[in-house]
Amino acid sequence: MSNIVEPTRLTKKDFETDQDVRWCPGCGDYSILANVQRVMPELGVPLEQMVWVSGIGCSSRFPYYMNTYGFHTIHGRAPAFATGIKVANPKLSVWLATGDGDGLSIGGNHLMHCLRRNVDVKILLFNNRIYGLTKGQYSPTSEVGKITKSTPVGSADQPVDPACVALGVNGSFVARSVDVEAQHLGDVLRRAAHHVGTAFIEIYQNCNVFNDGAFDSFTEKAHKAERQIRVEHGKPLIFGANREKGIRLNMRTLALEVVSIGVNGVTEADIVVHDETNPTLAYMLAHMPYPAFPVALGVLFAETRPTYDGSLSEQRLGAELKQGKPDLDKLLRGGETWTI
Amino acid sequence: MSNIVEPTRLTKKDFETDQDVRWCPGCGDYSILANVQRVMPELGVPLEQMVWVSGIGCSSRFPYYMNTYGFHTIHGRAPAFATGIKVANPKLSVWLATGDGDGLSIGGNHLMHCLRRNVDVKILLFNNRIYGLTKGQYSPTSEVGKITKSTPVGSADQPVDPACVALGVNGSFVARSVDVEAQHLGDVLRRAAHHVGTAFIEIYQNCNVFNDGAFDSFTEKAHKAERQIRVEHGKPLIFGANREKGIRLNMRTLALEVVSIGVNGVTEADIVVHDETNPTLAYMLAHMPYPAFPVALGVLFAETRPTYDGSLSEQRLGAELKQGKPDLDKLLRGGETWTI
Amino acid sequence: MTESNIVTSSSARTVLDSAVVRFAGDSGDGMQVTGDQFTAAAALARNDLATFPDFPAEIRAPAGTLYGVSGFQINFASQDVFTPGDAPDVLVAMNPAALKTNLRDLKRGGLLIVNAGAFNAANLKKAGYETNPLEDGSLNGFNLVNIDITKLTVAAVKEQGLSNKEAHRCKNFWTLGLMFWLYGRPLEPTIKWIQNKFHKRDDLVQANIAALKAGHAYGETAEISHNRYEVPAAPVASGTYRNIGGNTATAWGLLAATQLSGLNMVLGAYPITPASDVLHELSKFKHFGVTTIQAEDEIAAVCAAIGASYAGNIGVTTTSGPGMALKMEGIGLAIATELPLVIVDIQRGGPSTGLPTKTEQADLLQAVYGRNSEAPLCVIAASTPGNCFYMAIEAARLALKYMTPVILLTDGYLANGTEPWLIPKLDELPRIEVKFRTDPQGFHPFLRDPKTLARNWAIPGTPGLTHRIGGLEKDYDSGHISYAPSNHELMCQTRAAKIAGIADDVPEQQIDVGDESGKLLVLGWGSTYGSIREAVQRCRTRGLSVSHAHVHYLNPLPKNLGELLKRFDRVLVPELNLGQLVKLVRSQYLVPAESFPKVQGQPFKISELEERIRQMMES
Amino acid sequence: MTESNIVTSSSARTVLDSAVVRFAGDSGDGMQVTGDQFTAAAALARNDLATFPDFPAEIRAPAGTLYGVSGFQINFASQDVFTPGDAPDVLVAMNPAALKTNLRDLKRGGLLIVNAGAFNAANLKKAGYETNPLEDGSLNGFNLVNIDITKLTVAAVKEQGLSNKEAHRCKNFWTLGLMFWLYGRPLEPTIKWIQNKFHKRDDLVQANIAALKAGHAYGETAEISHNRYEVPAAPVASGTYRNIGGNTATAWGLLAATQLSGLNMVLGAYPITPASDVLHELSKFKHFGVTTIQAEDEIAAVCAAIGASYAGNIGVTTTSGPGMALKMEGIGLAIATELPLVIVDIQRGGPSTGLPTKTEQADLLQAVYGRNSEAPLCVIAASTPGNCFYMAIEAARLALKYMTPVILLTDGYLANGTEPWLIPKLDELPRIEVKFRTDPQGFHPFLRDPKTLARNWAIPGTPGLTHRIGGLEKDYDSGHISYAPSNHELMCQTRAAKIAGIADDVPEQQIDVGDESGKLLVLGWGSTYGSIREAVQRCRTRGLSVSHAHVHYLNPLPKNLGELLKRFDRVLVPELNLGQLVKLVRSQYLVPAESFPKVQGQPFKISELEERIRQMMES
Ligand SMILES: Cc1ncc(C[n+]2csc(CCOP(=O)(O)OP(=O)(O)O)c2C)c(N)n1
Ligand SMILES: Cc1ncc(C[n+]2csc(CCOP(=O)(O)OP(=O)(O)O)c2C)c(N)n1
Ligand code: SF4
Ligand code: SF4
Ligand SMILES: [Mg+2]
Ligand SMILES: [Mg+2]
Repeated sequence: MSNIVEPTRLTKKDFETDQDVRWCPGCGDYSILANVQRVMPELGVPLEQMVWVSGIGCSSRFPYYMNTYGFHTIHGRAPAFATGIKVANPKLSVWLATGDGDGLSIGGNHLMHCLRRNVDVKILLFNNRIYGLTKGQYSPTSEVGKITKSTPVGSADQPVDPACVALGVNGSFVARSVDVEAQHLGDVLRRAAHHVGTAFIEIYQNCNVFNDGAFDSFTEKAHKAERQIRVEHGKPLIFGANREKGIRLNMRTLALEVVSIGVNGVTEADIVVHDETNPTLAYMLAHMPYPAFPVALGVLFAETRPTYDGSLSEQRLGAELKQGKPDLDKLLRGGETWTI
Repeated sequence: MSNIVEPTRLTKKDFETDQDVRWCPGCGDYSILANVQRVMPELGVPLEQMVWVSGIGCSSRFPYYMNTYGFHTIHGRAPAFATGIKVANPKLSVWLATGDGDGLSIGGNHLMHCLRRNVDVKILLFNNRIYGLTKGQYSPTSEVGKITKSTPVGSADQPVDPACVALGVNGSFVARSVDVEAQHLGDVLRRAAHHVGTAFIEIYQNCNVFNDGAFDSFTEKAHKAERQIRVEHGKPLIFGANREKGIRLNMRTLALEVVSIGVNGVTEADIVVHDETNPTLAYMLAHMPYPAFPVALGVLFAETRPTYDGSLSEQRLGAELKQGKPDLDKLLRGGETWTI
Repeated sequence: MTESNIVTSSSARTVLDSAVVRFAGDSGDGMQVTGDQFTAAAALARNDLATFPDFPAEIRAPAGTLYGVSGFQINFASQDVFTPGDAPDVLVAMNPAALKTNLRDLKRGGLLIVNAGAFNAANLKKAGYETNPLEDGSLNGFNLVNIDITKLTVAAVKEQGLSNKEAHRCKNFWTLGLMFWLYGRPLEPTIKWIQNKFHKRDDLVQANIAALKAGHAYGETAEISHNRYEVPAAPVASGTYRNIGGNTATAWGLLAATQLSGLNMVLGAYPITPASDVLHELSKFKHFGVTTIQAEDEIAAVCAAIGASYAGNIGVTTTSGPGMALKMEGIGLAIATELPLVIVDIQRGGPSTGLPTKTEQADLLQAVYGRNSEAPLCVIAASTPGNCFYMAIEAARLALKYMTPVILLTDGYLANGTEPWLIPKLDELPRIEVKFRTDPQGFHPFLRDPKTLARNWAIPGTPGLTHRIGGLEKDYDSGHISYAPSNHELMCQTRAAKIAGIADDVPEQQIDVGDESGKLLVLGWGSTYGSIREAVQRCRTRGLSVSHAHVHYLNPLPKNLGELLKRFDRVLVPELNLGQLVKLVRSQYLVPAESFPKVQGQPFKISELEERIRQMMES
Repeated sequence: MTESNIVTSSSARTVLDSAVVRFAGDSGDGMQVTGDQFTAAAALARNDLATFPDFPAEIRAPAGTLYGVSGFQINFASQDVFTPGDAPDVLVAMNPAALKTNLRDLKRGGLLIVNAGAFNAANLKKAGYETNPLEDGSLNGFNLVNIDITKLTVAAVKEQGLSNKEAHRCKNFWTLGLMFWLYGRPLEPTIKWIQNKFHKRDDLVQANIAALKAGHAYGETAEISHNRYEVPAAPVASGTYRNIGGNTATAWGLLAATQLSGLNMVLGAYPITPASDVLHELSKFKHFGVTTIQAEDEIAAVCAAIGASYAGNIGVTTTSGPGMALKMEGIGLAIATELPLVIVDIQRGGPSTGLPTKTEQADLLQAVYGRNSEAPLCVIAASTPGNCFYMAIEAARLALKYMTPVILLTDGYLANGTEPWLIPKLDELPRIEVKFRTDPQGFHPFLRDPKTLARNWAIPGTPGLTHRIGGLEKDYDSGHISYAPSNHELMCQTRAAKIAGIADDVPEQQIDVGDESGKLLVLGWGSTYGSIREAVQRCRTRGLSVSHAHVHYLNPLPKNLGELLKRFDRVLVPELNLGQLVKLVRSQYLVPAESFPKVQGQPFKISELEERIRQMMES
């Protein structure tokens, strides 16, 4: 068990536990863990004020490796536990680690309601497009036709895109990053940490045992520049090794299209400028079909609005002001009574 | 129990049961029932080939009043039952009646997975923005601050929009209508019936006991023309008593806006033409904030793609072609055996 | 009001020591209001009493239909009352449907007051009458009082110039007035009630008062071939009383727990009949530090409650049968992580959706065994509406002291039934001691109190105690994950021993009625308390050697129960199920306890129990 | 291959009637393959046998760690074998961690073969060894054979010029070769296996064969201070055999049910350890008319299965403990609507997430009682891996015949354990009669077969039989919704009677071992069959008056069970839980059955049972 440490003096080490990490060697979860442990000290949150909640899955082992309070709960329900924790003690900084199965299969409904309520919880969804802990069945993010132990001739159901789901239920902060992109993931984590409300981050994570290389086509150095677009608020949607490509809105089709700047009259002026407060744009970016389009990474959408836990605290406060101290005797004796 | 009736000769009466309808007098469910019973005979589906599945709620009483096969299941799970039914017998025409609580609160996840899998089921979600059967608690579609039995000082969670949710999970057919709009609801039902895949229809339904008049502001004759926009594929998004208003895409903000045709240079050419195959447009229309914008009614999105049940049937067929008749003895004797 | 004068009985009255009255009418006829007012009057007259409202399953069924009938029964007496009574002495039927569905229960020769005004062709047809029972002589066996209440009410209120619909609505107060006359009740309290209920509309105030008085006057003047009654005050312990229903008492007991423990409370709940009212009630008390979360489903509800407990609040979840089934996986986690949790299961008729508005006691075995693997927890049950208050406090006390989920079982009958209740004072109630762990010295999350075996409770926010818990098995000595075989067995046995140990912390089983030993013990639990008690008392007055013991602690069972059972030749276990407690006692004590099951969505009638007891004594 | 020649034993060998061997190594060391091949060889040598693989909970734990150790134990004999054996006679430890975690089980003086090559500083440290056990004399109590298998393997395969990593991977075949030498097994079958396993990479084929032969040769040449063994063929019933594991047998039994009933099957399942393999296996048999739905969760899985049953297929759902808890509300609906449904619960260690990869029998009471209200269903259990096949068929038969959910209980030990299995012929298996209702004449959905009380099954698509069913209570005579009190009781009793009636349709309880009466009966159920049988047999050879009866039908219990229990002075009920079947028999028959619980995530050792039985006989 950890000892008391001055928040100001916190380091990466302070966030590490004495438990040996039990992921497969080479698992993307290691780099996510390292990045989280690297960023947390910057937040100035004391260890004891932070709670990591998770469901069940390889990804959900996460809390055991964070030297904060941690609750490894049951499969798919982490958002509900996190809601109870945050409502009971709004001062806590509550973080959630989940997987594509835990968060979108069995847990899809709780995720959806956590997002719509805008509970002030930070959600990291480790998307490896597979069930890792149960040794390799397809997940709701697996591509159609995926051959797995449970689908020997290929899966028949089409996947959901986690970011699109989050936007469909009015998530107030929706972002994407990649397990091994330390810099980018760090930035996104910081943005999420400072967002007041539910921050949803989909992290593409490689499961090198059951779905190795699922994201290589756009995460590997070689194609990165061509197959990813890093969105930044207020900056034009430009990508490509020589930043020669851009995203434009086709007025006729009302759909986005990839254009080459300079080629037949396309200028930077034609390129859409990212506005993270525009839900439609966020939806279009999240929805861009790959590989026809690059994969949009970064903060797709961010908007500040009242949180569920905040509103409930206000209601409690309001009640105290209006009704005063609790008085059970008065309550029990209210209404019609008689004395003998 | 019904007797065999020639599908061709089916009438509204044939779809009525001997059970007396147990909704409150004046409930919007009555008109939905009447419209469904009016449209069904046109589909040429024999009574015995149709199955109505529901969860629990006032709306979920629906199957008892349809003289077809019917399964009144448990709260929130109807899409899962419907999936099992359709997969077991793809020849059946499977319809589902649910409510905003049944379908989006406890049942949100099953609804989401039914939509993403694109199971060939028609889903009618009766949205009265309240829990009717349990006598009036707020639902996931109730407006923020709603005062109900369970929220005496107002609800703290922001609602979801059913159509947005359906689009967020790649629903292949998403539409909206109103309980009392016989003509419009009838048209939407016909479109849904002919859509191959999951057809999702949100029906604004008045609960005159616990949430009376929830939709009056845009359903009443007086404001209808101004506060509704009936979208039709290939037609410009025009509305208003004198069809003088329209929806335009603001290039700068990448958001829709309401404009008056003829006023400072706006012509019909500026008005967006509805394209029900464009998910972004559907999302924008579903997302339009009311009352700043009119409520979009009609088929917001429709796209044909493989169904879950269809793909599974093909896999079964493929297996029979490839592996031939089932042979248990061969299976049991496959691999390493020895005889004594 | 806290005090009230009651009319002095006129010599013209027959004095009864108890009376059972049932009001029955259309959902729209306001029978519940009538019943409540009649109950208040009986209470103010210091009668002991018990009530039983019986709602239709439909929200607002079409007028005049059989399934739209709403009923309210009250049993009031000058002696102790334990049930709403079996067969009514007086039935008020506001329309044909009400007559059709309720007549079968009325005592032969009982007083039958009907609103002839509602017996028109349409209503008769809806109720399935071929001929008009008021005319075809089929009611000859009863003391029929046949009044056109509709017409008389309309006449009484015409001055207020109400709409026809509104005028008709006053029928129930006219009827109430007549009943007040019959039992010599004062009108003032009801007049006061009408005044502030309708204070926004003076015409309605006047009209309803007029109707009330008209009904009363009708009694005075008209020739009702029937004399008046008096039910004198019951000799009850002195103190301040109120009338209370089970769901309210449960909610208030939980509120009391916050004050007694000094902890905030989070209720995670999903609406379900008949539990929703506890959510509704608690949502009004935010200033008690109570937060209510209407979750997306029962699973989220229990998980949110567990999360709140993890964070140091009292986590509570309330539900009924089907919702209970959904919570079991979550409850298993609370058992594995040893967190306090109060689960209230307000039982209803099943299986599956079953009979949502009817009562049943069939969730006992689900409560005790309904989880995967060895997942022991504490199960207790309330026996009367007022007792729900104390058992709710007890559930919180045990949950906090033993760091365990506790299931409190009540049912639809307790939830909606009412009884006069001696109001306790907060400072008379036992404080609930809660100590959070703060000392990092030698801390690990599964360190146990050697006596209670409860683990120490270290909540997020406590410096130096950061730790991780979860559903995987833990090492007994470090709290870390452990798959070691013998450790697993040790942990399973420790969790079991902790729950078993609760038996040392709860009252020993008492005999509620009768001798400490004898021929027959009637062993009950939950809402059957009143009927069993009354039935046993009656049998004893007939000289039968029978006693009644009522179990409030179902898991663990009271430590003296086995020995107590063995003091009787035979043990009968009446339950509103097919035999559940009887299974528990038979397996635990190997006594040949016999089951007396009833699964009709209705409470036991005293007579049913009496008869069964007598049969056993004869055999 | 269906036939194979075995080597004739050389006189140089010690003939044993049984041997227990355990292979233990890193997850990466291929111990499961080694075990499977060694098992195949024993099977081909016509030994009777039983195996027990023991996986780590982690997918692929870091090399050399204690929790990364993977084990495989086999017990093979020239006589009947019922368990994988208690303590191994021979332990093969491929690294320090494997030695550390497994040594405690090895028989004193047992043969201990270790790969000295893996005993380097790093690995010793990971295993928590201060000093090298191969040198510090701590292994003196054993017959230590200390070989640098790594080095010898690398040498043996160098010609193939494999990467260092790949070369090391051949260690397990070298080891297997040595073990084959030790027990005089032919190399051919394994060589064949290697050839088609690695047919894509000839270098690997050559390398592994070389390693295998090298290990064998090492035995021939090297001076192992140990003589060779022979375990002759066991006298088993003639017929064609295969080795089979429980999950495979369960899946195949379900496939058989489709052929026997002529119905298609829909499996609704959500992956969970140790049940997932049944989903994996069934998903390969679409041409049997089997459709597998990997649902979004367990609730959707069971609901989809019920939907499929409603539509006329055999609805099946497979899961383990926590998933079982989630299915209970759905199962309640299947009970209320009286639809056939097969639920397979492959039990694992709990509570909550518990010990996912370990075995336990603690879901029995959940299976029998874990639903809201009175919701009776049929519960049966398999006793051996091969028995899973027959019990799966039986579950489907009872579900279809009685229109009811049937829960089949197996567990992690049966799921992954294997045994030789006499292969049945499809046409020897009993057909399953299914009649769908087609006649509209007098139809209503809850018309019952007077004998079985099963309702008639009218499936969508049948002209003239359109009807509605649901979870609300139904009228006995029309199937319409009914809230009538007495009807509800009638329906509850009918549902209960239907399940109780199954007792007339299943075999009476047999005594598996021993006399029909006596001093002690050991009553078991499920996967403890082998250990109890063996223990009881051994005690009987010591002349103790003890018998063994093993229950396959748990609800309802066999109709002669009560009478059978009473023929013995005492009854002992060993279970891998804290006492569950014992509760059922005590409450039902009032016999003072005694519990012998074990909850360690491990099966019973024969010796544990023997000892307990002997104690009881002495006391
Ligand atoms: C109620 C329940 N159902 C099923 C399981 C088995 N299970 C554990 S993790 C998991 C899915 C893991 O997939 P994901 O959430 O993507 O996490 P990953 O392992 O891929 O990181 C499943 C099905 C369980 N533990 N509990
Ligand atoms: C498992 C379970 N939880 C809760 C309930 C209680 N319940 C029945 S219907 C309902 C919600 C109904 O709302 P909605 O789906 O909007 O239908 P409506 O009555 O408004 O048409 C609830 C909470 C139940 N029957 N089962
Ligand atoms: S199985 Fe996949 S996700 Fe799980 S730890 Fe191994 S590599 Fe990581
Ligand atoms: S409660 Fe509302 S939704 Fe339900 S039947 Fe009545 S009016 Fe309709
Ligand atoms: Mg995953
Ligand atoms: Mg609703």
